[in-house]
Amino acid sequence: MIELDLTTRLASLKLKNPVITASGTCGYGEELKEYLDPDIPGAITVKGLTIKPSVGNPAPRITETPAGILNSIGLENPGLEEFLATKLSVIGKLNVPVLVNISGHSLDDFAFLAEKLAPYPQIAGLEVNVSCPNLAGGGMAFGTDSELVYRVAYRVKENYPGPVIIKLTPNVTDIVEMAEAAVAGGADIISLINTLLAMAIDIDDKRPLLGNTFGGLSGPAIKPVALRMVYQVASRVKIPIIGMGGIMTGRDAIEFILAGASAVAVGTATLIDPGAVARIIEEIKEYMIEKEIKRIKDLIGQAL
Amino acid sequence: MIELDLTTRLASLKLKNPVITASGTCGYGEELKEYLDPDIPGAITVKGLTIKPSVGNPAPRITETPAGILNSIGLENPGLEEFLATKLSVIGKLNVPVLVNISGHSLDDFAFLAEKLAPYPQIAGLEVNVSCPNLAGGGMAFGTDSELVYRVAYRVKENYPGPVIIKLTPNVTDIVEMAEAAVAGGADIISLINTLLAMAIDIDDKRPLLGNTFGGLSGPAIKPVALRMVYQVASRVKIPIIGMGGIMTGRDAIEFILAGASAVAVGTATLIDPGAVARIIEEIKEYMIEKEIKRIKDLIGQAL
Amino acid sequence: MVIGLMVEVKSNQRVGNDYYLLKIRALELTDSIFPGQFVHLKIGRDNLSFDPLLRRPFSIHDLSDEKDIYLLYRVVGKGTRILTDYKTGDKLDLLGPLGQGFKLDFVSRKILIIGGGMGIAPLYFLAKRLAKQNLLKVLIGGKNKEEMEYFIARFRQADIEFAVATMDGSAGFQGTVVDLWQKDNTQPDYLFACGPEAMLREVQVIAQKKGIPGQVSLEERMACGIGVCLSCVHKTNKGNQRVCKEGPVFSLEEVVFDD
Amino acid sequence: MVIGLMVEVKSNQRVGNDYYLLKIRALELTDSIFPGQFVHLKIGRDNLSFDPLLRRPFSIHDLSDEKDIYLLYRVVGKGTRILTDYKTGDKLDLLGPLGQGFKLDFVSRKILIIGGGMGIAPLYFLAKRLAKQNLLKVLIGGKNKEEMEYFIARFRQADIEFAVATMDGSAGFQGTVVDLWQKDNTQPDYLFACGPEAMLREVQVIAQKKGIPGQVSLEERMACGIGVCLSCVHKTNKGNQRVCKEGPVFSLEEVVFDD
Ligand SMILES: Cc1cc2nc3c(=O)[nH]c(=O)nc-3n(C[C@H](O)[C@H](O)[C@H](O)COP(=O)(O)OP(=O)(O)OC[C@H]3O[C@@H](n4cnc5c(N)ncnc54)[C@H](O)[C@@H]3O)c2cc1C
Ligand SMILES: Cc1cc2nc3c(=O)[nH]c(=O)nc-3n(C[C@H](O)[C@H](O)[C@H](O)COP(=O)(O)OP(=O)(O)OC[C@H]3O[C@@H](n4cnc5c(N)ncnc54)[C@H](O)[C@@H]3O)c2cc1C
Ligand SMILES: Cc1cc2nc3c(=O)[nH]c(=O)nc-3n(C[C@H](O)[C@H](O)[C@H](O)COP(=O)(O)O)c2cc1C
Ligand SMILES: Cc1cc2nc3c(=O)[nH]c(=O)nc-3n(C[C@H](O)[C@H](O)[C@H](O)COP(=O)(O)O)c2cc1C
Ligand code: FES
Ligand code: FES
Repeated sequence: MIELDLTTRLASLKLKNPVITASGTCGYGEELKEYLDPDIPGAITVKGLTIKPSVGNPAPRITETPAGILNSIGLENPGLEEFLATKLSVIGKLNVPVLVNISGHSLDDFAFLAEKLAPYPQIAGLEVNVSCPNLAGGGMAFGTDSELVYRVAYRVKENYPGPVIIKLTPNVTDIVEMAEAAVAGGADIISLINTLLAMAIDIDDKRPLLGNTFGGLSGPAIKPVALRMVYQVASRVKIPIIGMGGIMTGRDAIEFILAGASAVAVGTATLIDPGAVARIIEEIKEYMIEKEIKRIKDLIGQAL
Repeated sequence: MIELDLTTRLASLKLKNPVITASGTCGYGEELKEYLDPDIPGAITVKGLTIKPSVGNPAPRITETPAGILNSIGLENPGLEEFLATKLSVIGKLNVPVLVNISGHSLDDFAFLAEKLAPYPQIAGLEVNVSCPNLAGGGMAFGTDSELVYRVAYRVKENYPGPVIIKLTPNVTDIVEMAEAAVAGGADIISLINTLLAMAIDIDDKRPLLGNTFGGLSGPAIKPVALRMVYQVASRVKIPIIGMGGIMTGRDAIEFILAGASAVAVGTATLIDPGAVARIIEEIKEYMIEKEIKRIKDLIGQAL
Repeated sequence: MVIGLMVEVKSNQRVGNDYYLLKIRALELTDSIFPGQFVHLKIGRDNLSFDPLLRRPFSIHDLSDEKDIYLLYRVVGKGTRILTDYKTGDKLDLLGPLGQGFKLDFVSRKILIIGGGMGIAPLYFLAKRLAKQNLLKVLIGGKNKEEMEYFIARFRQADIEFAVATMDGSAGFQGTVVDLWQKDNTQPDYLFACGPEAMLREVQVIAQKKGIPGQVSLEERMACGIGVCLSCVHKTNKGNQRVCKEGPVFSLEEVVFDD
Repeated sequence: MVIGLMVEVKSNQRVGNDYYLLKIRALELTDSIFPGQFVHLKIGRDNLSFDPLLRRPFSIHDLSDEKDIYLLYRVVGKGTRILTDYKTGDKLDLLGPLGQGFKLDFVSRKILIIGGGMGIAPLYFLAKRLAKQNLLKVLIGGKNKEEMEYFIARFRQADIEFAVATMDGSAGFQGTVVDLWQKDNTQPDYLFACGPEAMLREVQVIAQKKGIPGQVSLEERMACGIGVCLSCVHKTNKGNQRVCKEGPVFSLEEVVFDD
């Protein structure tokens, strides 16, 4: 049996394996512990945090679509103050790097969150979600305007000393332009993709099924789009990428790594199989053994 | 039993029912005839036509993805001359309106095709595919630049007296902007959506699975995205819409109609069930009977 | 790590117009199951298929003497339709029991149980447990006799006092189950309710007026079923609560119903 | 309208390491089936599920005396893996027979049949038909003995002259089936071939050198299987041809292989 090396690097972060829990699908880590040993993932990304508490969107907030799920949770979270008071100690107990996913409705929101989270060594890095609407800019998401992506990255970097991940939205014409803007703004790492804007209609009620009309599509249905974006960005950008979107199996994870991702995140899969992250790590190992690949790092970008 | 009225209108076109075959998935109509009576669809849209013959992309050109298919056929077609010589008589024999889907790599290509197809009464209208790369403009698709969408629509309208449908690509930040540009250019009807740009990787070969690297994702996987775009465009634009993307059942078709489509097109479904169009029409009727809806027109946009 | 358990279908029978009774063997679980809890089933025989994707939640309807679990389900969509194809011996991937069940420490009390439609499914299990030591009255309601027949037979068999309301009057009282309660004017010490939200809202209003405490079981669309995704939250006077984790059973007083 | 036919699985047995033999009852079709044609199967028991989505093409491997169809399939991915779960009595949605089979009007000729791997599946049916009136020689090749065992047994049973090549030499000649042909230097009047593209390309080169006409059966990824989508085209000297419609069998001379 060959000795497998699953370690990977994301800028200054060293992960013992490349499989991360995706934001919004693992609570604050502890909620999963009955099903997934919290020491297993390469890192844990907690639910999106905003300055003020948020109750999220009206019900229904979720529905299934073919090989996908459509959610409109809408960033329900306790807000910064409560997060610092109660959740920081929870994540402090975890033995793996914890990434905090942050969201805002103005550039100042992002800068403020970055500054307030800077002091805490319990946090391994920030993942900046630019999919939310920019209220000052008429409500289009930050992540759809490269100038804003640049500025968000810049403002967060200015205020946060640790690694900064910009998490891009796929709802754009040119994902490479957005990734390049994030790099120009100083991002250390890029996450992609967030969910695809989508909807479902209830034909009995003759109206949108979700309380919020629109929602985000995730799961296997979007994997081919996510993979394309990772491949495009990896072809053009030098900083490491966390690939995600529909990863259900080790083989899916390998596709993303071959497309250029240095690590992957698993979201929807956990909602169906709470032990998915552990299973996917095992399946990656099986592939490596079968193909006689010793170091996962050697696979990164091999399909480019 | 109530008398059902399935007729619908697309600008000057009257269809006996709202279910159209989507371009590229029904050949020139006759290829399907063993499986689908060609008198049944509301209209037939033939494979994309270019001025010169094209052999399309290298194999493999297709693969399956979760609840979707990824194709990179790449506009293989006999070219205008051969089309006029051999296919025109084929479609002339059909008893339903035939829409010809056209593609080009420059504005002049579109104008030329429109002019050359103008004389033929066998053609009920043109569906203009703006998803192909604009060679003069560095290779980005026409459909990703609203100025170009406007110009394509304008040049085709200038040269073609019949109804002009602009078929939009979903790979854009703002689909409404593109639809508005098409309207400004004079489009009579909007089709949406074409396929989502996507890819798959063969993890045994460690390279992209399709010969062309990228392909277009269609089928049920994309339905929630397609539906969202139809809903957004219908909320803002007054001209009729042909909705498509993952329609497999009558219930799917009803979702699109409720979202604002005046007709729907069925693509991928036909590749699995060659009689899909006929089945979907029956399923629409079942829904109408169950809900006691007499006229399909009364459902258009009811979820807006 | 408690990952989904593969359990065996013992039977899967049509017991009403669009109702099925599913009996599954899951000995490992039955001792830790309480009325009001639910299980989360992965439906779809081809476990390589991602459609359907999500698990489906179903309340525990009953436990057999041999400790098999009964679920009662109505066919409404893709998942439940596929579930009807399962035969004796087939395997199902089950996560559970999940959620907080009814709090049950009642002795010698006058208890009212009100159920509407499929909301009656978990109440049957509850009623059986409570009937031993309390004075029980059950009111159930539905569209018509056909929908209620199965429940009527079960409650009759269990020898539990009950009354029925149907919208079309084809069985019992004509009207909603809340109308029935209003009419028969039972004044219990405590009540339990499960059913459509509109019904629960009315029950809350009346109970408040009469000063009757109680518990309700709520339904929301779910993804994970284990508290990580916040899909299933419902408004309460303590803010949003997760139906899958803090619920599905809540105290009647704390739930906030939108109108 | 010939829509997919629901056919019954008569048996589905493992007959090799990752090979299965599927026997299906489709009396309506068997009289119109020719060697080289294929059927297009919708796999997935839950017909409400859209994953897997596409049909899967399989060559006719044999017809039984009772006119059942045999397919021989190797488990390679999602579809074939799910197919292994089918049991006697289960139903499958079948479209076919599709495509142009081998042209067969040969009498008293010296015929060579060359097959590699799963490409041997349709050649068995072909060989049985041709053996009656012609002088037949069959060469088959694969990775190892295990892969070839099933075919060896079948050809032996059918009393057809054949020789085997395996890459590891565990059965017959060590090397490719083309090497075997080169070595044994059979000089037929006509040849038929099916197998991986690399093999067919070599066969074409040699046949051309020796002036031997023939037919080959090609494989391409397919969507519709009925000629409408242009997924499956292969280069020929007449331009792109659809493997599902003009093929899968083409004349050896017309096919253009890329290198
Ligand atoms: C805690 C709880 C207990 C339940 N107990 C029972 C029971 O004992 N018997 C029973 O028949 N039903 C019960 N339900 C409802 C049952 O879960 C749904 O009817 C079922 O999920 C529908 O699945 P489907 O695939 O057939 O429908 P589809 O409409 O195809 O499902 C699409 C999606 O919507 C969700 N969904 C659809 N309807 C409902 C609903 N009413 N509630 C929640 N999610 C829904 C599905 O779970 C799925 O994610 C319960 C629901 C909850 C939340
Ligand atoms: C005309 C024809 C006849 C065939 N006859 C046989 C036969 O008799 N026995 C047999 O074992 N196989 C045969 N094949 C190959 C067989 O179709 C594939 O092995 C099968 O489709 C794989 O499906 P999967 O879901 O297991 O694999 P997956 O890899 O999960 O399939 C993904 C997609 O790729 C396609 N695909 C994958 N491999 C192939 C392949 N080699 N050829 C074509 N499409 C592929 C699938 O159809 C599907 O659309 C034939 C193929 C063709 C075109
Ligand atoms: C229920 C749910 C909640 C999510 N919440 C967040 C969030 O708070 N912040 C964020 O950046 N992404 C969020 N996401 C997006 C995921 O992190 C991930 O980018 C996306 O779902 C694609 O991956 P998947 O297909 O593996 O789920 C959420 C996704 C789901 C399904
Ligand atoms: C095999 C294939 C070929 C296609 N060819 C064309 C084409 O030539 N022109 C075009 O505008 N769209 C083409 N399309 C896109 C479809 O017409 C349709 O817009 C898309 O597939 C979404 O619908 P569906 O999910 O029902 O397939 C093609 C799609 C497929 C699957
Ligand atoms: S369903 Fe995920 S939190 Fe309740
Ligand atoms: S598979 Fe569609 S044309 Fe051959």
